[in-house]
Amino acid sequence: MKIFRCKKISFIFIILIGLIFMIGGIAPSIAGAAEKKPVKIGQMSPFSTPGDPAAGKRMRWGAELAIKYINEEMGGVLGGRPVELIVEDDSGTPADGIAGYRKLVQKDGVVAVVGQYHSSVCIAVTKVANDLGVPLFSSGASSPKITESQSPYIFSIMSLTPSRAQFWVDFAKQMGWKRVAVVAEDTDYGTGFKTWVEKHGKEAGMEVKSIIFPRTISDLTPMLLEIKAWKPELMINLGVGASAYLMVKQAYDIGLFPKVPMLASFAWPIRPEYWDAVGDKGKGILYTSYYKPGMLTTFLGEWMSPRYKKLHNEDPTFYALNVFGEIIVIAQAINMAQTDDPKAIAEALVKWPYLDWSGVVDFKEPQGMKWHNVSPPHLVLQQTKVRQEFKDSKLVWPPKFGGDGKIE
Amino acid sequence: MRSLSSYPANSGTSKCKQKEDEAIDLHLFSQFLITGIIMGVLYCLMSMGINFIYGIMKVINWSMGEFFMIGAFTQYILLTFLLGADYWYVGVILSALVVFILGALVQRILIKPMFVGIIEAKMEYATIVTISMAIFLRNIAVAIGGPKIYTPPDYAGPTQILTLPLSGNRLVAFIGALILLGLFYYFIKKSWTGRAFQGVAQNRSGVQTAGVNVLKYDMLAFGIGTALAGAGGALLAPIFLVHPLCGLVPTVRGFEIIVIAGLGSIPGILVAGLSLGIAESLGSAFISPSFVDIYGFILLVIILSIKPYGLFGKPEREV
Amino acid sequence: MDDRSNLLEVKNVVKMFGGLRANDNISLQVEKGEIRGLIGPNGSGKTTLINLITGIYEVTEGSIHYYGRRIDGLQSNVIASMGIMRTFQVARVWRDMTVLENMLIPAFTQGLSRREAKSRAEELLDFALLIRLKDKQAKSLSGGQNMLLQIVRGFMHKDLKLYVMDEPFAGVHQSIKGIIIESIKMMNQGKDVTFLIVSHEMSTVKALCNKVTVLCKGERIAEGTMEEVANDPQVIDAYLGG
Amino acid sequence: MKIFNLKNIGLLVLLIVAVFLPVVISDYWRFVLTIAFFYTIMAASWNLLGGYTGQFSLGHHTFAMIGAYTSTLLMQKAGAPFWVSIPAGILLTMIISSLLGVMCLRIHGIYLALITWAFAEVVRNYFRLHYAFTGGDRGIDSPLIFGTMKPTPYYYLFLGIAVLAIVLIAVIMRSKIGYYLRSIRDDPIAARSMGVDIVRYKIFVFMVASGLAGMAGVFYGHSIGLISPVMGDFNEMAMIIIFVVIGGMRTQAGPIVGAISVRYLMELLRAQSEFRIVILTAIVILIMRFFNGGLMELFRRLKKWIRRDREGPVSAYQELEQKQG
Repeated sequence: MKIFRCKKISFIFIILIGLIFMIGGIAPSIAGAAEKKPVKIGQMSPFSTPGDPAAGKRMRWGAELAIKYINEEMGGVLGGRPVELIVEDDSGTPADGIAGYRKLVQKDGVVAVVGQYHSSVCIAVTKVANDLGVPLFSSGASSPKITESQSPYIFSIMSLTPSRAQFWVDFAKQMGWKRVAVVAEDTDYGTGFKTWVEKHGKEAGMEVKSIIFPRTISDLTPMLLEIKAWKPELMINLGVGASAYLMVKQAYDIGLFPKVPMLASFAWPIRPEYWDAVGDKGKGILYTSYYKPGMLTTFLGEWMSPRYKKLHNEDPTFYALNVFGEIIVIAQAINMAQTDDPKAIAEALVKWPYLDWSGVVDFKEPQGMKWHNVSPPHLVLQQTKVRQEFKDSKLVWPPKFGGDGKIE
Repeated sequence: MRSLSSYPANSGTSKCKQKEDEAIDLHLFSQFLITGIIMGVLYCLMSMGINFIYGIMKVINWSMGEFFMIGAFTQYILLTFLLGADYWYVGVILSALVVFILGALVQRILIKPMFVGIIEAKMEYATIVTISMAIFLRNIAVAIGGPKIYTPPDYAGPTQILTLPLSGNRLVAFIGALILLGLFYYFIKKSWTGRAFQGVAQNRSGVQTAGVNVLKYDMLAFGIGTALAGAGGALLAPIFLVHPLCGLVPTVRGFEIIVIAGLGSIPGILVAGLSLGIAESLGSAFISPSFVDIYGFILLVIILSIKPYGLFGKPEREV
Repeated sequence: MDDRSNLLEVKNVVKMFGGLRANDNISLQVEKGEIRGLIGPNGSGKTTLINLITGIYEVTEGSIHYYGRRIDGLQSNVIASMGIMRTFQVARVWRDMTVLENMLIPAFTQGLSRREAKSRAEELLDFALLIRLKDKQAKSLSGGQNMLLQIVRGFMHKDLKLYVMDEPFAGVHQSIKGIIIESIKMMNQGKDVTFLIVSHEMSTVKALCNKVTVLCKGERIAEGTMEEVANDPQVIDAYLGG
Repeated sequence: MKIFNLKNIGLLVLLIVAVFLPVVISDYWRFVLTIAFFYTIMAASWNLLGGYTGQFSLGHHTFAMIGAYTSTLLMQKAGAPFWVSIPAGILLTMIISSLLGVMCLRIHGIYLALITWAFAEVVRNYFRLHYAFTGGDRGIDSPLIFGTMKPTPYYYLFLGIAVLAIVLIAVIMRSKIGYYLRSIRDDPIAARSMGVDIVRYKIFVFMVASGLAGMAGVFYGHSIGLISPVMGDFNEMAMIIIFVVIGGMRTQAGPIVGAISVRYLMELLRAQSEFRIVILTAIVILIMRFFNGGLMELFRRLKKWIRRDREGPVSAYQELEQKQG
């Protein structure tokens, strides 16, 4: 539930976990488990419309690297059994998701399913997971309703909507901003954040104005004009994909940005395609991230990032890293459980802490939405130059990681 | 560098503030209006193609948005790998040409059989085939184009129209759309081929008996209609960005416009396009910008309940 | 009220299409039991008048009465149920349905039971020599057979009073034409059905109709027996002068 | 017609197979078939509306969505029990569909397609945007009718209502109304002139088809456990059309064969998920272009070929001549 980020403690911890993890890998081979039957892990993500195929494809790239890592670097699981990835499409449709999960579990015999992205699908599939008892990982669905179900088989390594919203409100409060505008897409992602920013903002004594726009929009000018007339001090950009870039571009064109700082809800401003889309207009954007290059990530993250970049010509997205990390966590849990029985793996997941790309994950079982949820830390960074590399971004917030609370 | 806001606290007499608000509203209003008009003209381009094809062949091309998308992708590829940023206008023409050829081919292979006596239920056939084609092309684009979003380089720098600061791209697209619409209108009204098209649109069998090869004109018309969408895609590429679903909104608006205008009416398209653009921005200004997708539909429902065949449309003579 | 003179009365009917006067102030009376011919050069408004009578178009001015009751403005299915059937210039049969099914529908709409309708349909098809084709789809029939089917389909109405036919003889084979004429005569004499027939074929009209009405450019220019009309200078002018 | 002819016995055998199938297949396939039955109802009812009657509606999926949301929202927000919410959901779809039907009466053909499409988009956008009430894109939990996610009871439920819907459609199509509906599609002007009250039957068929879709939607929601605006996505409509066209438009078995076989194919193609919709739409285009009639037409030709019934159709005209001669 909590990740130790302070350098010293976590460094020791990581070494410790690494040791356990190696022993876990070696132990079964000592025991002489000779079968080399592959262990199957499922990824179910949207790969076709009406889902968001862009997200699914990137997560798949992360998952493929994870399989590669386990088979090549870890030498498989349970003493040399290779890991196999089975990919399923949920097309963003709950019924397809249920069918896909059932297929993965009952036909393919996977030990865990990662890659859930749409909250609607994830909530529906969680109900089946309860029956079938195969761990289900939410890798991109941020609705608190998912973990609030308290299913023993749902796990999420994801910053949930309320905590990220709280983080933004805290950030705005520290910067002295009293008027915050939220422009959000009409997906669960957008509307969820809108609701929670409004709630937390009100508690912090701020004025929040929020506008929802349709996901497929191509002209955000009317919304932005209204925002401009309202004179906000911070604008939170809750678009995903094309609409996020369009918002930056059009806000610049009507003179809203960069006069009013804009905060991106995740780290899309580091992608080359962002700069292709917005050009010079995108300079100075703030964005939310979960780690900063140069900050301590684990050797897993160090292994993955450059390979991903080489293969796909962009920095790994959070979701890709997340799926990568989750599969490796599952592999560790398989080793710790010393079996490929899904129920035992679910128990093992809760019992011990594991290592993922960014640090240590430790699933705890408190009441409420923090159930089986590991939330990464949040940071606010700024792109101060055009086409700035991720590693050169300016860290703005929070101070405990070295943020100076100033924007350019 | 600034770490704290310089925004003034809410103070001053309420009267003064109210006046200020009104001034802002008027300013804002004019901005909304200008945006509406610009978007309206851009949507017109889209529906002109749909309308033209309908006029000649009595076929609604549901896959128009995908031709728009293909136009945008072609423009991106041309500008990035062949032409370079400065020759974007050449790119627009070439993209339109590519889409024209593609459209003509599609017509030759899929739509033509309707008119040589193979297909019985024409409307049904055309609807099913073009809807399938739309989904086919869209998913092919998802599979090939991948999750990335592409953008060609900007066509022009930022400018200002009256009260509205505007991106140069948008102005270029606006002017480009006007030129295209003008050229199209000139072509239809003045050129010999255009007049032949008018003849075909009015009386298909009559023109056929007069010795005009209607099938050839069909192919040309489908090509021209889709090329309008393709040129639209190329013009709007830096504004709408290039991705598999970028044709979705223009198609939806295109259909709304032709339903409002009534099928087969060219001046109707302009009126409906502008009123749709304005309705959207006024709805955004006075009600809520969130429902921007719905205003067009509301306008459509109102007009259809008064005039079931649209503003300028006429029911076809049936007997 | 005198039943005979009032079966169908068209009073000063005007029909406008945009700026075009397709029917201009036409009046017409058809008596019960009559076989009336409606002739005129192309574009003289004959089909328009039929469409007005059967409720497919709405009249712009004037009125149409049937048994003294106003029928303009009624839906064509209501008019049909009052005993007015019609045929179309280009045979409008239901192409994807079989010949028998084509026959059944007008009977069903008038409340005939399935068995009654079927026996009646078979009887009529037998008369029209279409019985062997009864299970074929109508689209496999020839043009003339379709016209014949369209005509006998109208006879399925259980109390048919007025039968309006639009060019029933156009482009049909000689043998089929014979059947059509025979059926018209039979229904007229046996069942007292009144006919209003639009045709170009003067010889057939002459043989069949006791009285003809001539339209030209949307106006009624003459009425009378075929001989009377044929000698009318206006009519000759209309046909020759164009 | 005899009751125990070969065709009816075949149907009975199929039904028995369907009833006992869950014994031999896994939960996964039971669930897949349940969804296939849902789409069977959707496809069969759209075939009644768009195929037989020629009311080319592009808003059929929306009625399933309206039904599902009505019933679920009634339960979630007003605490209504199943026996109230389910009929209410079906009733509301019938009311809305007949209103839409009245609005669409004056128009036909391509305008009907455009307007029903616009209607579908409005409804979907409403459910997405009014998220505080409808749950928006995340969807809303729909109480499970059997209280479990195990697919077996839902399999029988959907088998039952699918059979019900198919029988209802078959009865309609064999009645006098069926004749009227076909005549309306074939030639509405001729139908009116022959006394068919097309207004009445158009509304009737709109109401019945949408009511069936609404019923399927209501039960769909209560068996998936969660409904989201994806139900109203245009993709769903395209899928319905794909099922009908591949199965065979204007045949009674076509939508059933189409829905079940295409769903099966889609499950087989799961590994190529990006391309399965591409493949399906390509098949649809090819069928429309070269082989109008779909699978049922294929079966018919096969049957004909097996029976060696290769005698070409006698020209109808020749036949008449022969008779006269």
